Amino acid sequence: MQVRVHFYSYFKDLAGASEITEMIAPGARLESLLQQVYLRFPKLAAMRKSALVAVGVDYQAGEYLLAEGDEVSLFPPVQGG
Amino acid sequence: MQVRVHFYSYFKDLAGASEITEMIAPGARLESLLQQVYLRFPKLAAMRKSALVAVGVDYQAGEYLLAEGDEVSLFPPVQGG
Amino acid sequence: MRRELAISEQKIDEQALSRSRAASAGMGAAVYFVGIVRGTEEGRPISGLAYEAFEKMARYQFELLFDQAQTRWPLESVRLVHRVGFVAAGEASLWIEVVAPHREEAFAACQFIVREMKRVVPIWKKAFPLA
Amino acid sequence: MRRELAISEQKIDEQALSRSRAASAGMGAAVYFVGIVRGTEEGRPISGLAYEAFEKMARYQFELLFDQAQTRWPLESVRLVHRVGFVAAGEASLWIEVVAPHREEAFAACQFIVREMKRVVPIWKKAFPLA
Repeated sequence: MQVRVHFYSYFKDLAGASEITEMIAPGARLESLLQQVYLRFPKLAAMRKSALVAVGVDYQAGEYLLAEGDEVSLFPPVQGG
Repeated sequence: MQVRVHFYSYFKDLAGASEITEMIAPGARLESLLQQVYLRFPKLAAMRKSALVAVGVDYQAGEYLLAEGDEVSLFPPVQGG
Repeated sequence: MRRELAISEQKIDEQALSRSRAASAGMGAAVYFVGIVRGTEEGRPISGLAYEAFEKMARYQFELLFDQAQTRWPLESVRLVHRVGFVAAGEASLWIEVVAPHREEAFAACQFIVREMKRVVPIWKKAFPLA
Repeated sequence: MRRELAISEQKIDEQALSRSRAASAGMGAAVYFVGIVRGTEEGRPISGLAYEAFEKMARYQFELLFDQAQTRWPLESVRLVHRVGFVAAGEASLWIEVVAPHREEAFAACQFIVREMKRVVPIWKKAFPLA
């Protein structure tokens, strides 16, 4: 199945894109998707320890089960204020 | 020697005056003056535990040595804000 | 609890905002936090910061923080404005107002919101070095 | 540290005050506390409070608090207005602004000043019950 992955802040520059589409196996977990993304974008992989990950508008951990149509977002630590 | 004693807030009502003059012995301590004042104004005496005492613009304790011209102030707990 | 949330490119009009404060008869305290863009970033002079938000998620995360604040303290209202886009040094990037019966809860809730915001609300900044 | 202190019978003009805020390039935070007269005192509706100050001592004690705040935190400015005389319910009786490099010290100093004020600054209030 397909999921869209959005990048924010300097993660956009590291990926060279603001969003991409990834093909994943049905019932895949978020962590599998992230491994796929990090393989494709080594500069992002270097940031994986501090990366924040959301599905829709909620933060999610690696065990989250992805569903068709999920919008995943990957971004660096937030800096509002 | 003479010192003036000022009352604020409801201490004015309890004393029936906003200021008085007391005669005290030269070199008297603040606590002697207060005893004198409390004897003269029993309604104030009932408030002595919570009363705040200043000489000029500084808070002072009972052992403070009074000098000619000192302005003493006696008032209830403050309530600004 | 009354809530107002704006994520906006407009300058923050603190005067208009404070003029529109509503406080019912039991309210004794209003606490404000204004975040101002400093003229330096990591020791170097800057002209300002450009803020980027993942707006849909930012709104949702702000609302979650307001929910938590409302659960923890008896608040009458929380209003918050965060600017996005370029904000010049010296200008306000963030404005928060908390109205409550007493000062302790107003201060606590205001500090909670700004602290948690910096942990969970997806907004980022980019410094513009002075040419 | 810039200081401004007013003890005044005039209504507090929060808009004019905030408009006159000065913050140099290193300042990132302004915290405001506004104390509002509640519509009740000990459970009974009131029309307002009359504040009385021993003004000379109040000014001196406020300055002592500003000295202490300045020693404890790196503050750029503290401005404070306290009303005296009759203040109607719903109106501001106290306005404090603290400007500092970071929010932590601005919040801490503002809370310190209002808390200590309620301990040492000779100002008293008297409730006017609603007729």
